[in-house]
Amino acid sequence: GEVNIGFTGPLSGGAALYGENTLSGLRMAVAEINAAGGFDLNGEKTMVNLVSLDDRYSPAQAATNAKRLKQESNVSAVFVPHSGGIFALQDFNEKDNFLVMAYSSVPSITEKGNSLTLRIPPTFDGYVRAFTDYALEHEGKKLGMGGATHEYAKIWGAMIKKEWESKGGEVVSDNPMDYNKSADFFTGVSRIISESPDVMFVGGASEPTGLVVQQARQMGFQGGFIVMDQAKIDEVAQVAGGLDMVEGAIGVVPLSVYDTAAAKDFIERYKAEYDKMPGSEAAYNYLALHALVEAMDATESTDPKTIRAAIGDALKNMDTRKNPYEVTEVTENGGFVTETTLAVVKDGEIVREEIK
Amino acid sequence: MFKVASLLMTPAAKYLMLAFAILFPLVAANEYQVYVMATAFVWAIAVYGLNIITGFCGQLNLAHGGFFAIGAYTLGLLTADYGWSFWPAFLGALVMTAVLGFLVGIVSLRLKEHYFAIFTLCVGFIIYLLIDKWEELTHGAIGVRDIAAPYGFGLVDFTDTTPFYYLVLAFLVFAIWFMGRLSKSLLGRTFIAIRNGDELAQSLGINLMRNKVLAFVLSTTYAGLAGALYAGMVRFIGPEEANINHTFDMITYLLVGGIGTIMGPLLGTVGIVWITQSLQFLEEYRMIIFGPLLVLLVIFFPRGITGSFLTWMHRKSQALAPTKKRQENKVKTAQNREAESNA
Amino acid sequence: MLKVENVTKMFGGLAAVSDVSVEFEAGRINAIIGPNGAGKSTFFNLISGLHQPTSGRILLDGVDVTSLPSDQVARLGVGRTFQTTNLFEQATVLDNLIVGHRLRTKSGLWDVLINSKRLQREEKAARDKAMEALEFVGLTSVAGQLITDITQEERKRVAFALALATDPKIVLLDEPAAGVNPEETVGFAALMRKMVDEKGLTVCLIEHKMDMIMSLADKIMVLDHGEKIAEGTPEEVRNNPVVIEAYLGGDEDAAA
Amino acid sequence: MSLFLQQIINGLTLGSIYGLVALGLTLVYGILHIPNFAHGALYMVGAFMSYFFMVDLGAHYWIAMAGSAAVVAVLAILCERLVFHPLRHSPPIHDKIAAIGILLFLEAVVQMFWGSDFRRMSSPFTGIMNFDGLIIPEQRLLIIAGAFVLVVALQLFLRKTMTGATIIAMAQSREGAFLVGIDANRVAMMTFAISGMLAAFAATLYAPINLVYPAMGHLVIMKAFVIIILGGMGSVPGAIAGGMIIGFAEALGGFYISTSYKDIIAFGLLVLILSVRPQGLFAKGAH
Amino acid sequence: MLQLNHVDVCYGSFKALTDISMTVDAGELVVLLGANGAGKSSLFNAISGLVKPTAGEIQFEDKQLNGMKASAVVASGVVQCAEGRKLFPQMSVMQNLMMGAYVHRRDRQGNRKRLNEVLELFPILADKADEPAGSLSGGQQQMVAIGRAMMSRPRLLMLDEPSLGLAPLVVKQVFETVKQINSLGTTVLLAEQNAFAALKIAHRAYVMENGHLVMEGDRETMLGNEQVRKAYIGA
Ligand SMILES: Nc1ncnc2c1ncn2[C@@H]1O[C@H](COP(=O)(O)OP(=O)(O)OP(=O)(O)O)[C@@H](O)[C@H]1O
Ligand SMILES: Nc1ncnc2c1ncn2[C@@H]1O[C@H](COP(=O)(O)OP(=O)(O)OP(=O)(O)O)[C@@H](O)[C@H]1O
Ligand SMILES: CC(C)C[C@H](N)C(=O)O
Ligand SMILES: [Mg+2]
Ligand SMILES: [Mg+2]
Repeated sequence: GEVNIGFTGPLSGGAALYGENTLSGLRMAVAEINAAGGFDLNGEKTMVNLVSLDDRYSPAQAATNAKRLKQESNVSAVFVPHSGGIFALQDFNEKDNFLVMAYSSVPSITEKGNSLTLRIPPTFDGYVRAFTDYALEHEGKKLGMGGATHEYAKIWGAMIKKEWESKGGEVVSDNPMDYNKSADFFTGVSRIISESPDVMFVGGASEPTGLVVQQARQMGFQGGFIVMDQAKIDEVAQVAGGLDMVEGAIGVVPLSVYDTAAAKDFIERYKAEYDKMPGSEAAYNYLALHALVEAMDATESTDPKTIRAAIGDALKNMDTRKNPYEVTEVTENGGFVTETTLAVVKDGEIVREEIK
Repeated sequence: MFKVASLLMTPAAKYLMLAFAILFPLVAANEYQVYVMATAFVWAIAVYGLNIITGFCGQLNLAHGGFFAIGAYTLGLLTADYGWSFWPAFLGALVMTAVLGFLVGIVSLRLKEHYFAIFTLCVGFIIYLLIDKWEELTHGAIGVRDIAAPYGFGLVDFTDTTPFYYLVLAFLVFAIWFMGRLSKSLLGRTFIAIRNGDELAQSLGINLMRNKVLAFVLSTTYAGLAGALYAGMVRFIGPEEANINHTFDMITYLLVGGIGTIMGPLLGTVGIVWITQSLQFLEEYRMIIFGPLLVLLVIFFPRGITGSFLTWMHRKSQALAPTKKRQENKVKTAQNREAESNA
Repeated sequence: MLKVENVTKMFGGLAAVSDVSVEFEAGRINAIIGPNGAGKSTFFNLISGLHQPTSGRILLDGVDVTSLPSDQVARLGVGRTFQTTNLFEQATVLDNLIVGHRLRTKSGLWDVLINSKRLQREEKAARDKAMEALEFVGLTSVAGQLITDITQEERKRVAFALALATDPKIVLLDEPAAGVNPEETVGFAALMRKMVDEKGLTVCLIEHKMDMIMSLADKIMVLDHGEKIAEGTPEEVRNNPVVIEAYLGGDEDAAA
Repeated sequence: MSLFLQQIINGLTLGSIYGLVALGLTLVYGILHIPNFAHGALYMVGAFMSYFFMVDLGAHYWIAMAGSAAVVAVLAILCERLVFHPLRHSPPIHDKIAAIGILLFLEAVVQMFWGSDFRRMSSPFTGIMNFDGLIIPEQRLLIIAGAFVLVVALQLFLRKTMTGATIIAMAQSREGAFLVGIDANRVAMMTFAISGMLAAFAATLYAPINLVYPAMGHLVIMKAFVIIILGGMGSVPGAIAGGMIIGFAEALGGFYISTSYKDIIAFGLLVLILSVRPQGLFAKGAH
Repeated sequence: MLQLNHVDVCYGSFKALTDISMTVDAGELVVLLGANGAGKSSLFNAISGLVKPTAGEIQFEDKQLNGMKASAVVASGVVQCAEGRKLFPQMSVMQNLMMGAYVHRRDRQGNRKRLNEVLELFPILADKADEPAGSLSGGQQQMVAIGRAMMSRPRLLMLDEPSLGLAPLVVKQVFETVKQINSLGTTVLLAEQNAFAALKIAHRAYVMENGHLVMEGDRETMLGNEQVRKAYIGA
């Protein structure tokens, strides 16, 4: 037998890279399951088939794709890596009976009470708190806002601003920039550092974030950075011109410095497969697909509601090799529970810090 | 281009198509196909609008997608943020796109040809930027959620795909009917006269500005209608609805279907929407096929599906009446000129 | 009928028409001649509202039309043809002419929507008018052909008919017989005569064909460098030494 | 003061790049009346070719620039031959759609070979000059100087050489050009080649301070269209001036008003100017 | 010098020229008469390589012109001064003339010599040398067009209705100039509506009707022919 699992995400256009990375994790998980001879569903050896469709980051196209995946491939779950698409799908997924595997940290995804949604990454409120605390303690009180302008970054930015001010910090300049379309950040960055902040909030995709950091340094900015979780410090450093350039940056712990066996093992296998360092979108979606199949295996069912109910146990019982982030719990609303982590660049090295 | 009246296909063909459209949900393999068809019809309505200003009146409007987005946002914001119910908000969307169309029209239509095209390209981009940046009003990049679906006064549930399909079909039929009537009327002829030569039209006593603005407002209202239906269907919208790519898509539909014809916008839209859907299996590589396909279509079927069909009909009727030899379509023969110097 | 008072038109530093005053009487054929670039076409453009004069006044039957746009001037009864025959190339002859009568109709969007009586009436009127104009210029046989398919001479006639379809009081014809061979030129002259005699129109024409002008015009105005250098009957103009020097030249053979 | 000067430098940098891209666009428009929407894709391919020569083949920056210019020139010629030439008698809208077809194709091909990753390409000019607080990275200076040199070279070519004059002649009257024995094909191909080369130069100059990725041409081409309308379609000086206007509007507007509104400023400026001067700022002095 | 054998030209399915055979000898001034749409311009364009003949061959001296590119035809010495002038409107008069020398661009000295000859022929152009050609009056533009054609050093010059839309005075000048050009040794093929004036300076003439050559003869025969007088010269 064969069971279909759906994916809709940007595979062409400006966000194609992001979609590809997500898909790579899913593909790797599928390959592993099938190489092991599939899984057992009601006593039948069942292979997994990933059906992926391009939506160019458009919510409407994501909705069309989801309809198609449901109708033509009878999938019980659809992976979507962007909040717009997730919202569009949440409009009808309960009616059409499929699980939305949401890869997005926007909190409202799980706050709406959709019974067939699973949020894979952690919401970012944990980061917001942790990063703020750390930066206020180690870097200074003056924050310059230089984040990106897409929806995700907007929500992030708004939250950190609020958090920063409520903890007694001061936001000295607020100048978000379009990371995806801008031709040049020199002007925007100079506007921010002309108010001489101690810390700069930056972040969109890693690479443009690297440019922003580099240009800030070129213009003489000496302070630290709060790096939004979409960007990974190691990738940022590569673009910016080395870890020295990002000294004092606070961000999520990049997969590359996770020292758990599960993570290291995953990185190894991913590198062998794709010849590059995996990002978190690959790792998270990888583990989510494994968990999904694990749940099917355990319940002998492909019914979305049944799977949804069993996913928590599946995560717990799963082989840790399939779970690089060691997620073991799902909240009532369907959010995967991940330990919030924090990394800083100190003396040219990325070090993981405990969160108080 | 031929006499516009002759651009209408035979009535029999039209009724056949209508019958097919009505039966489609019954013969469709699944709901997804109905959904795609409904999406295609929504776009087709917008493309009919583009046909009025660009096909009939000859002004290439690159802000069309922007007006589509304005229609969608008006409906979305009125229902989600201001608690309006669907149908009043729907009317609101029509009025809004008409009024904004009027305002943009009186400024932009003073420009001609490429200047008008690029000017409206910028207007379209400004609409996008405003939707993206004016967060207090539009929620910016976050988009609008919880948009109301059309209600059927207790009779039908338009949140189901099939009833919604028929709703869109009804609007589409109206849009086409009106377009057909317009094209044959004195008003439609006036638009076409402007396309064919505005200086001459003016010397014949035609008020260019008034007519062009009228055509523009009509076209933006069509776009607004489509946008509002779209919002009621997807029920989540974001700034990307105003992306310039949508405008380019619509121009492509129009051109492939047959610009300035009555059935062209429908055939082009439905055709391409299905082609794109069926190239999905190629994923990120589908543009490698679609791009050249577009180029080939434009080169070898310059008058679109409908236009090529009509030329073919024309040829056939000419072949039957050899005495009218001189009437053979000479437009094409211009290609003979320069042939060598440029070969 | 048409009165032009001290009209000047500047293009940048160039006075294309400078301080010209003239009066054209109703029911006459008035000709304008002059060397190339003298400002003849510009003069027509000023009357028809395509350009606005820099100074001066233009009165049509006592109504000041100086700064009206060309569509309004057309509605007041000024029909015209262009120096390069300007037609709606992609449409049939009949469709061209139907649009020509649009200015005398009123139906708008609402009429289209409800298919009103008025719309039906006006569409018929426009069609009738078109056929009438076509008959007048003797082209009923090509009514259904595309403009691109008819001959140069037929195009010129269609241009006439188009001007007539607007129900004008006065028609401005810019070099109607240019590039037309002598035999057909005679036909055009007859047509213009007929416009005046049968339709009671006033005709203004620009032409370089002296034979035709001399036998056809009731009155001739001569422009040179934008200025009016002479005015009068063909006889007067032909013998005016200034005109001979600037325009006609001594020997008239070349003007055959 | 130095902050203001800093913005002036930024404006110059941006203006130089925009100007170069717009220049190629305006040339093709002026001569062949094609608003080439695929020009942004040529720019993008230019960046990728330089990247390929430098990173994959290890060529020197200047060699890579020359190689990229050559490849893109050939590509542009192919576009002309295979697409625009067969469409030369079609209504203008056909060109636009075909150009979009080319754009989609080129983007997909690049993505097929290089993926959609953001790539980083550095040049040998990584130093930073600091004039008493005014910071100018060397690459930015190179951009400004490079644009200046290219524009002067192009003007000399068009004005002083017979071959250049044929381009101008074609722009003014195709038939006239045939009558004096100018080979229309040659001129059309040459124009496209120059336009492609300019795009490649611009991309190679700019890439080291930016990223290289398949969608990188999108916004640049939008701006380039704004510029050639501002400057008057087909006008070479207009393209440069328009580029500078937009560059400065972005730098100064982005600094003194708001970075997120800087695009609105640029496009709004155009709407404003065209509302007052429908023919663009420099329409008169075409060429 | 020029020889056409059974040339046909079609636009789509419309046959503009049928079975045209004619000759022009070196040093001659030959006039082509015909009503509007008879096919005169089509014939010129076929010779110039601007439209492709569908049948027949065109021989110039020892070269075969049909199948040649327009640019190659000009280079081989057959130059057309087309209906409607086709100048470069924003270029100066001087630049227009120099563009005429395009096919001889390497021979700078020869071009300068030629330029002096042309300016001698049209002294007014020297005064207007730096003005944009588009700003000139119709007559002056016609002179630029002829001058530009002369700059291409034609051995056969084809003039398509050079008197079209010109004032009588200028028409006279144009015909005088054409005659002068011919007497200086350039072979001329002239299409004209203004038959009388054209015949007066011609050696020979052809008459076209509906794409066919229907008559041929020398000046005297033509001027004396009743039919020609009636149809092309007027009463
Ligand atoms: N739109 C314009 N802008 C600038 N100059 C113009 C314009 N129209 C005409 N001119 C100039 O005005 C002068 C008069 O031109 P006009 O066309 O009226 O001459 P004309 O008498 O009709 O000549 P022809 O007999 O050759 O047609 C010319 O020098 C011409 O170049
Ligand atoms: N490019 C073309 N496409 C189609 N038909 C054409 C084309 N050019 C000319 N014709 C037709 O060919 C015939 C001959 O035209 P041509 O221009 O050669 O005539 P002509 O003798 O030069 O006339 P005129 O005296 O008006 O210049 C005409 O019927 C014309 O309509
Ligand atoms: C980049 C991701 C972490 C977030 C994703 N783009 C979203 O839409 O939510
Ligand atoms: Mg004139
Ligand atoms: Mg001719």
